Amino acid sequence: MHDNEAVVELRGITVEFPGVRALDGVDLTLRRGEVHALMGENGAGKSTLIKALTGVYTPTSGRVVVAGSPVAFTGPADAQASGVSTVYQEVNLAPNLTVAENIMLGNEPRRFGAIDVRAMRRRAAELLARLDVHVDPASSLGAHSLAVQQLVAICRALVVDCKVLVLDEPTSSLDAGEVEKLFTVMRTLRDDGVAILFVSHFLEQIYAISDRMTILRNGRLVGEYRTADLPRRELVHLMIGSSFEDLEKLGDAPRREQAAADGAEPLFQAVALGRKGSIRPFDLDVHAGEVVGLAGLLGSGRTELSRLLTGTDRADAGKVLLDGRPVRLATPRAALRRKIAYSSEDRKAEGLVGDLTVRENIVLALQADRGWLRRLPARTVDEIVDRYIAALDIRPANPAALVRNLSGGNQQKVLLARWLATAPRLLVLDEPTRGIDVGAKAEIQRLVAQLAADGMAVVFVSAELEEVLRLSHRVAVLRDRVKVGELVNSDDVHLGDVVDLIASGEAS
Amino acid sequence: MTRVQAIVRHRLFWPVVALVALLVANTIKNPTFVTLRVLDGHLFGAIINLLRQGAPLLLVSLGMTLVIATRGIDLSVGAVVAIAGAVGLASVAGAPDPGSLGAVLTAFVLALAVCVLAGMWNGFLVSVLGIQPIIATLVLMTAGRGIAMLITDGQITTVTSAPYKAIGSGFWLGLPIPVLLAAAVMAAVALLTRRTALGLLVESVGINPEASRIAGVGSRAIVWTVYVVCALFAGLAGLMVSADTMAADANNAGLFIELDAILAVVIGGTSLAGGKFSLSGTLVGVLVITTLTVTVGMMSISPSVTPLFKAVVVIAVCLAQSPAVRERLAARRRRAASTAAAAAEVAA
Amino acid sequence: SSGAKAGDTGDAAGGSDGDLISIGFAQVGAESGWRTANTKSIKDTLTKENGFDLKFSDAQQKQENQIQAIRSYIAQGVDVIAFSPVVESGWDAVLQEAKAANIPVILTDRAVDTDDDSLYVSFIGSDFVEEGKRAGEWVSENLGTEPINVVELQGTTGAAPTIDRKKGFEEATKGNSNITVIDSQTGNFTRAEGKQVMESFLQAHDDIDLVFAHNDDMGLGALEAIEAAGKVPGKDIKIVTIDGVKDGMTALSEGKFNYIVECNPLLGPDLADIAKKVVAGETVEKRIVTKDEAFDQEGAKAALPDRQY
Amino acid sequence: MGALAGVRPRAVRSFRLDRRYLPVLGTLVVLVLMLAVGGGRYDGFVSGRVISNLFLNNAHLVVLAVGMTFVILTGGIDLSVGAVVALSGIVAAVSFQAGLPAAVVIPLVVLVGSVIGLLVGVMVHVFGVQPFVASLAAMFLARGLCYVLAPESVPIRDESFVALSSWSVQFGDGWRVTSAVVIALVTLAVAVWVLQRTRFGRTVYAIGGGEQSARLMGLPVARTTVLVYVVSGTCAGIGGLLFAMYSRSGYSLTGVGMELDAIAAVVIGGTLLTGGTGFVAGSLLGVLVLGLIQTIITFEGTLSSWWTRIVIGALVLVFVVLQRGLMGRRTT
Ligand SMILES: Nc1ncnc2c1ncn2[C@@H]1O[C@H](COP(=O)(O)OP(=O)(O)OP(=O)(O)O)[C@@H](O)[C@H]1O
Ligand SMILES: Nc1ncnc2c1ncn2[C@@H]1O[C@H](COP(=O)(O)OP(=O)(O)OP(=O)(O)O)[C@@H](O)[C@H]1O
Ligand SMILES: [Mg+2]
Ligand SMILES: [Mg+2]
Repeated sequence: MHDNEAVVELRGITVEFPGVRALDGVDLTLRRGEVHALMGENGAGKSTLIKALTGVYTPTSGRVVVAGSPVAFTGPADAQASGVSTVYQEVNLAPNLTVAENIMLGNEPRRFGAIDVRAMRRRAAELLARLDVHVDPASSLGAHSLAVQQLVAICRALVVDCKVLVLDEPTSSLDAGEVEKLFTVMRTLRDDGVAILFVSHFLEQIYAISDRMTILRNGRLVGEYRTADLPRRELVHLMIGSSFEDLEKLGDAPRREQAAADGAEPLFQAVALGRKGSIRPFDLDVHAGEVVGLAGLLGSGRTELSRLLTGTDRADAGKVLLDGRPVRLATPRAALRRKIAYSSEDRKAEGLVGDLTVRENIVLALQADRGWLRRLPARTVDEIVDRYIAALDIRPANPAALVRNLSGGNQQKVLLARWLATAPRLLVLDEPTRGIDVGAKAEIQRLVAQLAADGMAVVFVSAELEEVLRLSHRVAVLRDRVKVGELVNSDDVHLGDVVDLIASGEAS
Repeated sequence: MTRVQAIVRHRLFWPVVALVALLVANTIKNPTFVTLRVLDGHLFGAIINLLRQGAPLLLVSLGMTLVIATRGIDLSVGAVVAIAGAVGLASVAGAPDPGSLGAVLTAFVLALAVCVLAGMWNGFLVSVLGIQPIIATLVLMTAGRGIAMLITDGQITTVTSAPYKAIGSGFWLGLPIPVLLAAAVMAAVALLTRRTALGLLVESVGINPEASRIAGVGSRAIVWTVYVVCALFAGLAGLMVSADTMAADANNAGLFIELDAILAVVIGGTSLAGGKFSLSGTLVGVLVITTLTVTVGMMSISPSVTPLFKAVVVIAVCLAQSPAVRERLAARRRRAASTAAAAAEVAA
Repeated sequence: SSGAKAGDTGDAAGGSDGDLISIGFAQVGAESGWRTANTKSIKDTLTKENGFDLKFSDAQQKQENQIQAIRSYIAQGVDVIAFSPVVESGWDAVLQEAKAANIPVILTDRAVDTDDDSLYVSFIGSDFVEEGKRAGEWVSENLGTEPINVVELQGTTGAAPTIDRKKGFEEATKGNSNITVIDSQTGNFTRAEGKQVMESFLQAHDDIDLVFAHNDDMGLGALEAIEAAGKVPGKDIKIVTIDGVKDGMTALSEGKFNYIVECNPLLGPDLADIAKKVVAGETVEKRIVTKDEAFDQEGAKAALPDRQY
Repeated sequence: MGALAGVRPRAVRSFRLDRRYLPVLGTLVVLVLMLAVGGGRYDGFVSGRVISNLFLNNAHLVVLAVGMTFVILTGGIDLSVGAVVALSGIVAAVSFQAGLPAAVVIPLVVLVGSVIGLLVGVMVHVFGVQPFVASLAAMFLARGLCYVLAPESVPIRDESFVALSSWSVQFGDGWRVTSAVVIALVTLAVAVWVLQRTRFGRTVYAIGGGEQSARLMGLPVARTTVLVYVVSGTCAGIGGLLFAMYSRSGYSLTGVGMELDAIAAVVIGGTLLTGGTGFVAGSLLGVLVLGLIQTIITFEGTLSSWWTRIVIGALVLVFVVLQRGLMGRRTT
């Protein structure tokens, strides 16, 4: 642990948006050769601080010092030119271009003024290999899952030799293997003297990688600490302001024994359901009051499976039975009418309607289901919205705020509120805890358990296997877009068993 | 923020300023501009005239607002205006007694029905076949005038029919019927979009179609409906236009009205990228454009300069309205303040 | 010309028609009732029975479409090309191509502006300056005995009829100091715009005595505007126009117009005549002015029953 | 955790890549189909002369469509091009009338387009005016200037200009290439190169993929957006020059609605109006489709004015529907 010289100093940064003071006099010091974690709850101001550093937002007051001299970056391009590379929260790439282009755009190798496509692909492939991502650099980015896109965004930041690397929740859609690889790269960079600013809601990751951390709460600085000196419970306490014991109680959500008796009819049955080029036909039963987890590697087809269950993609094989009767789920609308809801993993593109308010986003599905003629009375809307804002602790608790302006985690909560408001019988949650802070994550887990206890059927997808195991009664395992097996969860099923199943493809 | 600042910051502040400036200019040029007189119990005057001239444009723009809110665009409204006039007048001309109310009502219903068909056609191409709106409606924009000419056999159909003429230049309760009709339609649309959930669903489809689909919004039905409504309003406008001169001019009726309508919608603050829409903004936009046209005539400005004049007003309004300009100014102020503070700190 | 290959297209009915004269006609568009009548006259005259194989195209008021059509006629090897140019200038290149292909060109209705008049064999059409002049003369003689204020509704800016009719009217009235043109704006040859412009004229001036409109349609629009303003057209405000389409003649006979100078759209027979002569190798006159009449209210009543358009 | 390592390579990726070219291929297939049908129906339809004419008559439109492609790829639109064609034509005619030499007039004419493009670009980017409105304003501006300069059509008689415009190479049976066609094809080639092989070009695509993302990627969004309109304006200037060569005159009513033709050509060529996907080559095909439709109409030779319009509309429809069918349904 070396107390090197400061590369970036932020002093007294205040950022205001119309009606919101997102940051209030925050300081941050980033030193050469350290990994510095930026901690805080959803909406604490982490992303805003990063954007203030890189010139996306202009601070109302405060100053930014990079390498000893005060700067006011005009934007990411400017920041990058001064050696500050950033991966922003939410993937910000061009889905219409190839993977290689997304990595190299702006830094392409050129010959006689023209981009040297071959060299560009080669260089991109090298960077991808560094993170052990095996995708064709010539394929178009939009065809890849969010995880791959996230990795590509990281590659992009590594293209130039940077003095400062800023990573805003790069791991939220990665699984453990990817995270490990990212950490290896980060350590190498750190040892080369790069200063890394890192945001994550996974405490284990923070303790595994960071040397020092800065904690924010409600847009204010709580303090700067050495990671080694700060026990977890202390950290959580500083972040949230409440004690760790309260949290642990939440986190230890009751895991019920097998809910549905074996003889009971499943609420929902997928029989040989499949779609060419997407996922091979599979069977899946979900009982009322049951949480079925989906486990698998990135790209194993969990999302594809979820989409077929909910009519989001149209199946070209097999059938779906609801209460034992065959139903056709041709569109999400048809599914919703039968009280089947799907919360997509890509909340920016497929979840939220950014320019609508929190209120409108929450009631959207409910209203769509009622039809346009039967408008929800304003009072009902207020009731619903207030209830969910309180229940999920959405911040700011302002129903009239544009969802676009909410922090990532709070956006996720709004999305969740939308589906809960429709009171579904089957709720398919694809990565519902992505980008959510510890407190809220525990809250959501507790909520899922509670919903199941109240009789809802839940399909739960998460890149975090522990979470899946903790919550589900049964776990379906996927590999290479094939459902390879199913595990009935109990206290003596361990993480290793699932990993083995994923690796071997044989049920234990 | 003071009250004055709040008003200045309002989205419609600059369009309204432009409107008022135009009205004032007209009044200075010819003081009778603002006078209203009552003749045979009907209100007359330049302002009334202006409203009457703006009525068809308002109708078309209202439909266009909804279409644009879903991220679409309808280039065919001009052609639909022509078709409505052609069908309406041809039907009245073919009736045994063109002057009878029955014949006229039949003609109106027939014309509007044809327009609904036209709207269904556009909606089908856009929402079912998934053709880009600009091209989908370009088809009817091109073919529509041909269809109108086919109906009128290439002639300018003329008829005398008092009840028909009323929709263009009649009066009711002292006010021109087109103005009343347009106001009624505007009120209906406002009610329909803001008192039902239609507005919310339309906006949601316009902002993020895929997210809306997954949220169970019947995007297809909504997009389709919106095109039908747009064509229906254009049809109504077409009846007014044809009744105004009692002639169905397939070539020139509603020529370039789509551009004016889009302009009105945009001046009113609705983004062509879809999403949030503002009906009152559209109204202001329509008034600005109509007043502009009238002003050019009033000022006896040589026809040569008309487009220049239009360009200047449009640019002026858009620049003044531009959020970028204000933000830039605000940012400059902020930056100046922060560097001053920094300097003070260094000095200290 | 080589009659043998004369474009027997797939749809040409009935076997060999080598003895028919194939003629390509590139029309401006169908922008007015006048034009429709003009098209009808041409289509009705240049029929198979009369010995023609007509290829007709509508340029929709676009010069490029018209040039394309003429090029296509050259490619198809027609015997004669005829067209009404959308604009005056810009025809040299394509007419040279026609000349190089030995295809004679006949202009109808409107002239082209070129230094080389060997590019076309004949021009059939009205004399627009003369039309304006006749209107002006009538006004000067019948109404110009006391001071009158005139407003002018111009046609499309820059179009030949607009320029010429304005010029003719000015020439004929400039000697009469009683006549003042107080305003002049374009109404684009359409009824709706004619009405709109007239409304603003009425708003801006309260002393208008006469409207001179470059065509009937604008005159009819002005008529509506005058009536809507509570005045009597033909009496309070007099209306003089050019064209003589049926609606105009009707208004004239009803006393709502005061004078119409005809612009004859029935160019078909003249065109057929010239085309036959050209193909037969006879020399034809370079300029053929169509016979235009002029009508006052009495004349209109007499002529109206047998108007074809 | 070792067992979990590795993102698996995805299956069937190469197929997806091809999909980007599908719309262009679709356009090509339908174009060939139409040629075949036309050839079967009319004598001398598929001949060197007719195909040469197709290029000759539409050279200006090709250049306009090329410029428009840049704009549409960023998700914008440029309605001013038709008016700019008229304006630069008039500027050419008026300056020749004033006795300026071709060597001065030609660059001047193109510059007129660039300046108007710059104006639109600045309005769009710096002032955040929507492209539709900014370019509409520029359209009014250009039209207004046209009337101010010369309301009537002005012939061009400058000898070197006439020589340039009538330069052509004949070969084979009726095949012909004129200077205008050469200029158009060179513009096209340069555009292809710029879009596919330069940073500017790729940034254009990236902006179309998402402006906010492009900005966060650190790309020069501001400069590129402005430049794109300058490119379109310049192309309109060149288009105006070509049209002046084509008609050897300048006229204020030229090119009314030509912007719609250009937009239609671009869209028919497979470019999405939302930006980000499309190719210049597709726009060339789009122009040829429109030209072919016009050719079919003249060859048909018996259509009345109204049927002409209806048939054009119907053919455009048939075209896009066929193309859509070939591309298959996309899940939006
Ligand atoms: N453009 C904006 N306009 C208005 N408010 C904004 C805007 N951007 C952010 N905010 C507000 O600023 C606060 C801080 O948001 P920020 O995105 O920095 O949080 P975060 O710490 O990154 O949270 P998360 O962990 O959920 O990503 C939030 O209350 C958010 O609603
Ligand atoms: N070949 C493909 N065709 C179409 N879409 C694809 C393809 N491959 C991936 N996708 C998209 O990528 C997304 C993620 O799919 P993936 O197979 O990674 O699911 P997953 O197992 O849930 O993985 P992740 O954890 O990344 O979500 C899906 O939404 C899907 O639309
Ligand atoms: Mg964040
Ligand atoms: Mg997934």
